[in-house]
Amino acid sequence: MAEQQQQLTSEDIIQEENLVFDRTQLLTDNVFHYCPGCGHGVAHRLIMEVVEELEVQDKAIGIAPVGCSVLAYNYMDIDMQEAAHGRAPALATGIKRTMPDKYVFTYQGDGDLAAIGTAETIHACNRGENVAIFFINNGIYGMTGGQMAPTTLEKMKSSTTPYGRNIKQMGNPLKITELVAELPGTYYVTRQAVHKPGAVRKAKKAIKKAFEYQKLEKGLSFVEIVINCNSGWKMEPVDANKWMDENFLPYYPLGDIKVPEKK
Amino acid sequence: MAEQQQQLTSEDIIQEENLVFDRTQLLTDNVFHYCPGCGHGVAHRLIMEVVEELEVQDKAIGIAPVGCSVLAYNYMDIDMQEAAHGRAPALATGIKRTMPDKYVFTYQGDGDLAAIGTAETIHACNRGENVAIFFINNGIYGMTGGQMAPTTLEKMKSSTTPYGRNIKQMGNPLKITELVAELPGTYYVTRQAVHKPGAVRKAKKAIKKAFEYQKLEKGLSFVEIVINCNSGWKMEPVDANKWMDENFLPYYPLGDIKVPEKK
Amino acid sequence: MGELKLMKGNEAIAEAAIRDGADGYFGYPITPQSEVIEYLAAQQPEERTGMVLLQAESELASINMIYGAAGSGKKVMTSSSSPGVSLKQEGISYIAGAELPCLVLNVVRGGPGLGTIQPSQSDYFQSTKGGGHGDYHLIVLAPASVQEMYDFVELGFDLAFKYRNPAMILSDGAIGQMMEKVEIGEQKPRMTEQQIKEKYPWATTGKTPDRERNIITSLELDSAKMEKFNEKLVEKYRTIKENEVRYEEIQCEDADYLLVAYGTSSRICEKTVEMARQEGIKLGLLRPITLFPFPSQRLAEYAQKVKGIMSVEMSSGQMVEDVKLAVESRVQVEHYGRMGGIVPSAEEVLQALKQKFL
Amino acid sequence: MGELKLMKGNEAIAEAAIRDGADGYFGYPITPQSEVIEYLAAQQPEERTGMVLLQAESELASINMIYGAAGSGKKVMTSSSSPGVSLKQEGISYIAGAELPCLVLNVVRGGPGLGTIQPSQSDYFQSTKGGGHGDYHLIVLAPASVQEMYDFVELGFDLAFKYRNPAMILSDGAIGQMMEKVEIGEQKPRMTEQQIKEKYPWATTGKTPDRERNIITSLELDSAKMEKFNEKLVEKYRTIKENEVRYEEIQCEDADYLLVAYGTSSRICEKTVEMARQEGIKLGLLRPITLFPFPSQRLAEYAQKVKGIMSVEMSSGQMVEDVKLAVESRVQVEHYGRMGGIVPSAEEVLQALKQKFL
Amino acid sequence: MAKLQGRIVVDTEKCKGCGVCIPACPFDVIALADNVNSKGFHYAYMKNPEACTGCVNCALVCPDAVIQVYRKKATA
Amino acid sequence: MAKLQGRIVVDTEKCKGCGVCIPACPFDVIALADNVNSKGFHYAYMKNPEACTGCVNCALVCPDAVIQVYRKKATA
Amino acid sequence: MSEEIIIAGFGGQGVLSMGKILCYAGIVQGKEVTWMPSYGPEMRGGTANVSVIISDERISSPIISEFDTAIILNQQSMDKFENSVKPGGYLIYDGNGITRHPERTDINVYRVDAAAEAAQMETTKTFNMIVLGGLLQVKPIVEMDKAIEGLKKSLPERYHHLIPVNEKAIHRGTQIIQEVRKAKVEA
Amino acid sequence: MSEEIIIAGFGGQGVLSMGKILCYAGIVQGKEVTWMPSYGPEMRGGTANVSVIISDERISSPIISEFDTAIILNQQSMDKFENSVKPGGYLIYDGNGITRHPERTDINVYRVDAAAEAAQMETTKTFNMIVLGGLLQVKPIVEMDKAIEGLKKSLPERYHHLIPVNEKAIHRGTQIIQEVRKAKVEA
Ligand SMILES: Cc1ncc(C[n+]2csc(CCOP(=O)(O)OP(=O)(O)O)c2C)c(N)n1
Ligand SMILES: Cc1ncc(C[n+]2csc(CCOP(=O)(O)OP(=O)(O)O)c2C)c(N)n1
Ligand code: SF4
Ligand code: SF4
Ligand code: SF4
Ligand code: SF4
Ligand code: SF4
Ligand code: SF4
Ligand SMILES: [Mg+2]
Ligand SMILES: [Mg+2]
Repeated sequence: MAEQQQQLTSEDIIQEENLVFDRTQLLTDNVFHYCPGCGHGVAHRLIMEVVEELEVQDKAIGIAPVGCSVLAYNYMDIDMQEAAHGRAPALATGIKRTMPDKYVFTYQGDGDLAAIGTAETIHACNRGENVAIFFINNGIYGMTGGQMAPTTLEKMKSSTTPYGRNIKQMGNPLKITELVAELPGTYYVTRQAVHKPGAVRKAKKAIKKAFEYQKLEKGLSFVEIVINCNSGWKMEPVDANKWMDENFLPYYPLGDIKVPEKK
Repeated sequence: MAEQQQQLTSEDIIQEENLVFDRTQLLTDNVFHYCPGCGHGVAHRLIMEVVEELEVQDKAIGIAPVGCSVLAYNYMDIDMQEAAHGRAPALATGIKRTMPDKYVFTYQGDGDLAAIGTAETIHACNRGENVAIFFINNGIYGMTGGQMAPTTLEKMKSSTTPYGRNIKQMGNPLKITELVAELPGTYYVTRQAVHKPGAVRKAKKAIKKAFEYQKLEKGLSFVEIVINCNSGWKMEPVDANKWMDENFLPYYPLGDIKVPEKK
Repeated sequence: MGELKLMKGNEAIAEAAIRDGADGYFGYPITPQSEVIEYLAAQQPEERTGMVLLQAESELASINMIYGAAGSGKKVMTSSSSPGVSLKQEGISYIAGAELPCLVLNVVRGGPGLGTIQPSQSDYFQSTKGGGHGDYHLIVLAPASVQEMYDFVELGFDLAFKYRNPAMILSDGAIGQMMEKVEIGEQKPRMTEQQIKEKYPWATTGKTPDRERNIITSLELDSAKMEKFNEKLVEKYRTIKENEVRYEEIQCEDADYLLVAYGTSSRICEKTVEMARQEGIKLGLLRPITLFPFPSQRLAEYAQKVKGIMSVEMSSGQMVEDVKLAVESRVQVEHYGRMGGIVPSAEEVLQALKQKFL
Repeated sequence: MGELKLMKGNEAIAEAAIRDGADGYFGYPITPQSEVIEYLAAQQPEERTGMVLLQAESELASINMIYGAAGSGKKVMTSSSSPGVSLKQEGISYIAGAELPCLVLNVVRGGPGLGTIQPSQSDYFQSTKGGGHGDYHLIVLAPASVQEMYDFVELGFDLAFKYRNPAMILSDGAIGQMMEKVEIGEQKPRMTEQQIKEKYPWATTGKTPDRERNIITSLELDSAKMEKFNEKLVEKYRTIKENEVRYEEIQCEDADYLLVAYGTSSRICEKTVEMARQEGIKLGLLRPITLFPFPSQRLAEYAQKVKGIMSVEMSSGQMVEDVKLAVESRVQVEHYGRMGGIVPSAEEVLQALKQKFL
Repeated sequence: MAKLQGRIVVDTEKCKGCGVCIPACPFDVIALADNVNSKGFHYAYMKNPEACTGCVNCALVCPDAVIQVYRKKATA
Repeated sequence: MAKLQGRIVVDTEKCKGCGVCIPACPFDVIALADNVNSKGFHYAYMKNPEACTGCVNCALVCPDAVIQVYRKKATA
Repeated sequence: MSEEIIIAGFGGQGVLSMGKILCYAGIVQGKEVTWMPSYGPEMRGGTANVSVIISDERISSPIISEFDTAIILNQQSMDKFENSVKPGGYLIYDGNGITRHPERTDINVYRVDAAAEAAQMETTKTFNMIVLGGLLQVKPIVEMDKAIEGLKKSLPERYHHLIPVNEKAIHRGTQIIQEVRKAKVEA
Repeated sequence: MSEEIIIAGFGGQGVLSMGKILCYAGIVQGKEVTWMPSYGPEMRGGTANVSVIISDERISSPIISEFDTAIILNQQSMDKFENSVKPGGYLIYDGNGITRHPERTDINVYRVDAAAEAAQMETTKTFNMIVLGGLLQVKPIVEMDKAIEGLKKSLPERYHHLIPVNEKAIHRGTQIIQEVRKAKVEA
């Protein structure tokens, strides 16, 4: 049997010097407007943690999309701009080209990036704009009430596919991330998730790389982050994460898709 | 030595029954407005020959782009519509969806299809619209005076890259054809040319396949046809075709990119 | 009498499209009008009538999808809300230039930019003067009830086909989201290809030996010909102005003062009229049903009789310009507006009227 | 006096942008204005001043690129012609809603749709009333010479930054393509980041400890706040109307009749005035230089004095509405227009004037 | 041998009771309270605090970033 | 043995003198005329008609589709 | 006769469907109706409200700021709408989660603890029907059988098996008010 | 003084640059100038024309339909512009490719076979300069040395080595006219 451990009291433990995890200072105090359990919050936090760790708050400029994360600027304590639906990569291009020493990133949903914004996405990637794109894939249009997104799975229900996505009629779930990986302008392309501790750790590393490569002027880093939209999927958050593991991630497998050949 | 052949006179030969090649009836009598030596004319002719051979004039609906071939409807003796710049695949979708028994095709330049029309191209392909896209790649914006296109080669000069396309600034030549081949909605993807007799024969076969697959409701066929824009390239037509062989086609190699797994 | 249903304005539009025998709907979600496509998706119009439904990749794509289908003589529509309608402007201009019939619904929200998703009437100029480039006009219908949302689908299509001109239903978030009682009409059959060929000989249905090829285009490089075409359009708009003006008059006969308001604002103003009458103020309401053509002549007639006219709009003052142009300074014209998604109350409209005229 | 050069209007715009110290140009080719980007490409502004040049994938992308850069306080511009400008409407509305300064050039061609590439003035409504959604206005400058194409770049940027509002240069194919003598100004330095931070504290240049984060947005979900913002815009436009009206008067002092025309039309009308005067007709020309704000007040003054006003436009009659709104029926207002890419001749304008008034 | 002991502090007013932290905890430390906060959410709490090792897993997945984690080495 | 002999007929008024047909001909049959047509183009003609086999190569590449090809079997 | 009602609470409490049932019932009785919801971006939680007008005549403005009756289901809504009830009007609220009870004396206030009641009945989803029953007892805006018909019309066919339990809840709501009234009289 | 000129021919004949040189020369002489081209989609072949005004005063309309002088280099342009020359004005044309020669008698017509001349000089690219020389001899709109300066200004630096051969062509143009005039006088 294990020997008896000293049992510390809460008071012993909850002391400033023992604090091992705290909300990053770069998140504002505003409460996220997201639904309970929504992955946007984690994605926000990780980006801000990276900005904090790299000490680039004064050089970071974020572009919020039109989508649930439209108000991202209420939470990220950095300079931000709100793009028109789908055009975040164009804004990022305009900013980065005129201020090459900034760290510029977009934060975009799957409707924003892979439907209306397809041209801007493809061409920013193809030009190899030296920015980071954080692509938040929840397989649905969260903000507008759960309509089909380009990434919605076959047979998956949404408010515009109430009987399930019919491939013949609605087309195929679009793996835009694999697509942009084909373009010479992308330097680093990866798919991550944030629904489990291990996934969160990896996602953060990926985000960090995206910033570091930007510093090295390597071109475009494209980091997909799969999250649940429990509201749009009409599930409880924990169930949604489970459904994601079982159904979504098999189609959109996690991991690096394009990594720099040599560093 | 070869035995002496009977030498026929022109009068002997030029007889209706000996006619082995004639301008297809499905080209109107209008003289192409294209520059001398421009490949658009051949591409037009081949499509009309196929429509004639398949006897589908009364079911064919073509979409002209905005580009040098904007007036394609002056030459092709079928019902046609003129799209807004880049939107031909959207028009094709609207037509084909509401009239599934027609043969619908778009005819689009590289600026039209791969720059402003990127989103419409990708999504029509991804949905697997049961139409044909004829993609006329001449590496430049012909109509507007020879500006850089997405497909312009590195170092290639154009009126917006007078010192040659600089990849760092202007991005990479975009292989949109390889890209759409990655999408599950495309059934047949190929790259052809029309500057040499052999190439013309192959291109015509590809065009024919595109129509046949449409009949079989196989989804989207994407036929790239590389042509010269001697005017935009600032070369004489014959030189332009040679330059194409030596410089353009190595980057955009001819041949099938995606073929039906089984027929 | 047809079946009575409780419906949202957006749903009424969708149901009306199916029942009117529309051939297709192509759209992209945006608040406050996503119920149009959602209702259609739930209804499976493919099965009900064979009507095609497609969620496009964008507003640009959807307006161009209806451009294509309309060119083939199909009865097709799209819908969106303000930012999405801005994206459609090029396409709308093309459709007007190609003289094609189609229906575009704008469930207006407050702008500019992303603005607010709450109701507004700040897209009046865009809709009536041509937000796209070039000299063209849409036929613009302004429903003020869910019933009219339903009815104007048929009316809009009819006018669009009659004049080969795109028609717009200019609604707003309040009418789109609100539910009212709607009398539903009979299911009309969709037109067969044969019927289309006969009725719309210009349509690209496939060239047959009995006719020349049909070409749908807005391009004309020869300026003399282009001007001729522009003149033809001007003439068409003149005819429309002559024949298609529609409006409703509420207690106008003996009015000393006139409110002019459309859509949601007109509903508010109806109440204002009631309130004013109770106070003994002879107030009337002229509600333009068509914003283009605008009921200028009727207003000019009233300008001779009334003591003041107030345009009430959920905007900083757009329709008021058309009111002024109509009355030609024969009577004082004022504007009262709210913005940002705020709907004025009947009380404040009355207040404003008193302040400006009494 | 600065250097004299023979330049196309489009080239003058480009050279002026470099010399005014612009930070970037983002555009997409379209006739008749592709010389803007071509001239820039030949000049390699990156090397001359560090100004960024990018051929975007579309007009949509380019307007949003300048949206981004403008949000960071950069002096940026785009240019296009009618169909391309229609595609920019959503972006323009966003920029107006985010209150960002930038410059958009429209070298107008005839519409609707693909229309013609020849000069036209049929985008007046789109430019001055808001082709995009929502209540907003651009500051609209109408150059009538290549020199003004050059000069209005600086003026446009200055006004844009002064009011944090997008400015538009509304030109046309004739002025874009024509060459005239241009006096070129000195090269102004581009602003340093430090200068931008000081002068434009709202710009997203990276949050430093000494200030709150900067947010560029046009979104406001709270209607009360959104309305406040709309009112702020209305107030801004009022200030602009008060302070920034610009026009030129040619032989107006003693005029019995007045032509009102801008841009290319005004050049024609200048000649018409000469011709009329030779015939003893006291004709004058009021040339609005700013179309928004429109010189309404000056026109109202003339309305007291002259016997007739004719608006001459290469359109079916758009500016004439603003003329009418300005003169409030105090004098007869007529319109004379050509369309489809046709520029009226001075002779026919005189003819029209006689027909309508004499 | 040293063992790590932990505690989490949940900002109960901001917790949305989504429950995502619960399966993330390897030691079944967390549960949702029967009580609700002013927003009506059943917030998370340590039903089993002694089991906590301060591994931060819960904090990593918390969508609202409302978990603080403390950790201390306990000597045997 | 049968040999194929050919002739081409160029619509000289519509020929644009681009010359693309020339290298396409395996038998060097075609050249551009010194004369121009009414559009000012030096149109194509058979400088060497006997060499033509009627292989249609020239017609295949002609951008303006202005070449007709005739072919006949010549018996030895 | 025209009745102007506001129903307000959290999203998910069935606020909107309560309004729909009233409207459908009104239609069945041959009345004019309008149903005007608040709307916003899609997020779980947050508040929702709908104003319903049921009238014998054509309804002019569907957007109103004063109401004959308010049904209030959370504190935010109480703060927002208590003062919008016309003098002499009715305010019905669920006490669950209410921290500041209504204070007006110029209106008729009824408390229906429907949430608690529904929990007890083990059919939390019928919470809103209990409230509706309460409303109809307080103020018979529509007849009870028309309300049931309205319920049927507003439910898609596939949910029709739920009608009995919802009916029961409506009746429970009327009972509660009867009890409350009795208590009031007795007090 | 104001001179209104149309120069018209095929694209590629140097029509536009001829106009530019005139304008630059005008500027050097302190005059006002406008240069208004026809424009269309980019295609080889087709016609091109430019109207040039050189004036001592501010130029009102740059778009004119009657000209003091027309320089005409192909048949299409002849058909289009012959009648646009003001009575008493000048028409200078190259005979190459002209099937219908000008018929007006109320204007001064000069034929300069510049194309043939340029071919002879083996500098076909200077064709337009010969025409320009002819124009300046017929009508000294700008001074000859100013025209040479204009030529320099309108050429990018990298083409400045071509100036002498162009100068030569201009002078050849003036000679031709002198010869023509002489011939006329002698005839
Ligand atoms: C031009 C335009 N079209 C449509 C919309 C409506 N709209 C807002 S967000 C959105 C999609 C959001 O989905 P996604 O990008 O996946 O983000 P999520 O909400 O899922 O995070 C849409 C269609 C808009 N605001 N603007
Ligand atoms: C919205 C819009 N933008 C730009 C243009 C101008 N434009 C016409 S054709 C064209 C590009 C043509 O290039 P491509 O598609 O490659 O066709 P090509 O002429 O080379 O055959 C452009 C930019 C336009 N007509 N409309
Ligand atoms: S709707 Fe979906 S994406 Fe949006 S906040 Fe809710 S769960 Fe997240
Ligand atoms: S410009 Fe180029 S693409 Fe256009 S017709 Fe000429 S050669 Fe062909
Ligand atoms: S994950 Fe965070 S918000 Fe969700 S229940 Fe746990 S502590 Fe609360
Ligand atoms: S820190 Fe680790 S052990 Fe402690 S509650 Fe969180 S997940 Fe559980
Ligand atoms: S290819 Fe055709 S157009 Fe060209 S030269 Fe030969 S025949 Fe003439
Ligand atoms: S048919 Fe063959 S052989 Fe004859 S000219 Fe043509 S290419 Fe030459
Ligand atoms: Mg999404
Ligand atoms: Mg091209």
